[in-house]
Amino acid sequence: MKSALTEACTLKLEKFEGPFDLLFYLIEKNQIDLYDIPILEITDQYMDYLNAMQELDLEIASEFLVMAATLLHIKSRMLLPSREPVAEDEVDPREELILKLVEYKKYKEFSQVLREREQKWERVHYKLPEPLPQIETEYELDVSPAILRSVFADVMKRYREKMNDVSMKMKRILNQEKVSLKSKIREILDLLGRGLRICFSKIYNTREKSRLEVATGFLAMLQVVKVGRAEVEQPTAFGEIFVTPVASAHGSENVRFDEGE
Amino acid sequence: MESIHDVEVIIEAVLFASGDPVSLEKLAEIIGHDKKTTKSLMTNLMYKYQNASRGIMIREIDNAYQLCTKPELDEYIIKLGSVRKKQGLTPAAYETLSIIAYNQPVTRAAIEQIRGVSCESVLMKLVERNLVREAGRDDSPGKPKLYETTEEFLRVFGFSSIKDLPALELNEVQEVMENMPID
Amino acid sequence: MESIHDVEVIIEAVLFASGDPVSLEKLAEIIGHDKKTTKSLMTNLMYKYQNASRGIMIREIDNAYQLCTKPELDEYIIKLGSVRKKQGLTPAAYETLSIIAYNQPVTRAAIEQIRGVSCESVLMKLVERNLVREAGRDDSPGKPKLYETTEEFLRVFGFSSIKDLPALELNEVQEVMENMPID
Repeated sequence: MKSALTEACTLKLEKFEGPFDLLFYLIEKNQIDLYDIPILEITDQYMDYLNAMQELDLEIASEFLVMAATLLHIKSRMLLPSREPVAEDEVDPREELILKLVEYKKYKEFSQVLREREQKWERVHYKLPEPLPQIETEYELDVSPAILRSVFADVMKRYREKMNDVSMKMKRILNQEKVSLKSKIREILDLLGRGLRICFSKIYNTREKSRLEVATGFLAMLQVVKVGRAEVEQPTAFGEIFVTPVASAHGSENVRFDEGE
Repeated sequence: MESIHDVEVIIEAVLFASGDPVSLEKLAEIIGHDKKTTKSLMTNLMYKYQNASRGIMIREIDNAYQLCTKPELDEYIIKLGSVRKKQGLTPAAYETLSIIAYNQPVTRAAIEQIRGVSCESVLMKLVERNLVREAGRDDSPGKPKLYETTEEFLRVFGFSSIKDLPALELNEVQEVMENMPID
Repeated sequence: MESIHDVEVIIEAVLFASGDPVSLEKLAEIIGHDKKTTKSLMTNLMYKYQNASRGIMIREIDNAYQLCTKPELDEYIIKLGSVRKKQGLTPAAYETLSIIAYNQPVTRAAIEQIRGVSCESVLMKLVERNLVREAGRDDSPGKPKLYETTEEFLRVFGFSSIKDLPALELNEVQEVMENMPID
């Protein structure tokens, strides 16, 4: 069976986007009120289309078949003679379908809006960007008063601790570094024992040694000269002091010195 | 500080030189005003261009501004001889795009539910054309991908932002319920 | 045929869309006038752009016309290509700045005594960035330079005056007083 409608629309068949699209087409074609679909007619017409598609050997997407089943189901429910008066809360079997169709209709209509807008806006033209100078980076200071404050508090705390530390150290040095005269005499004797001539400023100078150490070294030297283990020579006033060993029968280790404090 | 007049001159020059859209932030920074002032200044300026005897106008796209020619002058610009690429979308693509536009971010399953057909390949084409992009994943089981429209979508269809979409009658469903015939 | 008005609108759109110079011949063809009429029309239009509050102007190059931005707006256009980045201070700079802020005016020696390290280069950078400046010389031997914070320092940190500096806790203040180096 082939209706005129079917034939007229055969060409359009493959263009339907889906079962809703086809249903919509039928609804509009028949000028049907969406909210009161004559389900019998629509179902028949829908089936006609599917038949036509089959005749044309078009592959019918499963979605179309699902819709066909739905339509047939609704149709059968509506054909059932109702024995009792319609209950208030009885749901129209078409309701779910109608809700879906209404939802679909919104987007279908908006599709048309999109198409029109696209047509308008594809007629505007843009301009290529001008060649801009190389990207420059501007730096903006990101600072916080709170950090400034806490950094200052920290640095002062550290400073205080350091100062305490330094004064402690100073005390320790002053108390502990009792440069012993004995150790200095031993140092000088060791050097002299190797038969070396000593430049005083080479071993005790204020750049490398503390003043205390240099002074003690000087005393030690005098002591060594005093006991006759060395001779001192200073060619020029304020000039270099040379200390030369004096050969002795005594072993250096046995020599006793007065240890001045 | 410049007068309003001068600021409009600066904006024209900057938008012209850019060619591409310039963000509201950047414009505000350049003219030395806050974003709110700049925004109202731009709205005013857009109106002025639209209504003046001008061949160009300002478009707002996603909080950025761009100069373009007025659509009605297209016929003259075509005569310049630049080639136009135009590949229309399929009806399925428009439908899918409509659904995404109003429901973004949305899963493919949700789109298919509304359209009643599969739309995997349509979706892929829309992504390819940069009208739609992936937007993370849904929390539902299987963590399906979500889709949303892009800036290119706004540009192609002349919307300044997604908020600009014409309102669909939300009451329609309710209306349907009320209009349901009682047989 | 369009009114002169419309022709000017068309020309603006065409020159804008082209970007490149458009020859007199092409323009004449597009607006449907002869070359002579078009030429005088263009001369008139160039004058109008030059004198109107416009950011762009028309330039004639070898019997062709091109839109471009007015040269005096260059400074704004350059900003298009600039990126603004937030940059913090180094810990050394913060320390030095904080010492100066809370003790100004102060000598470099005093800062170095507190920080325990040399801070010549840090100090130079702070002066360069206009956060700190020289403030005369101290009376102590050698007449060392004194340093203080600048108005830029106030602006950047959001203080209205130096009195605005966040107060230290009382015990901290005491510590500071006790530990200030005496030069």
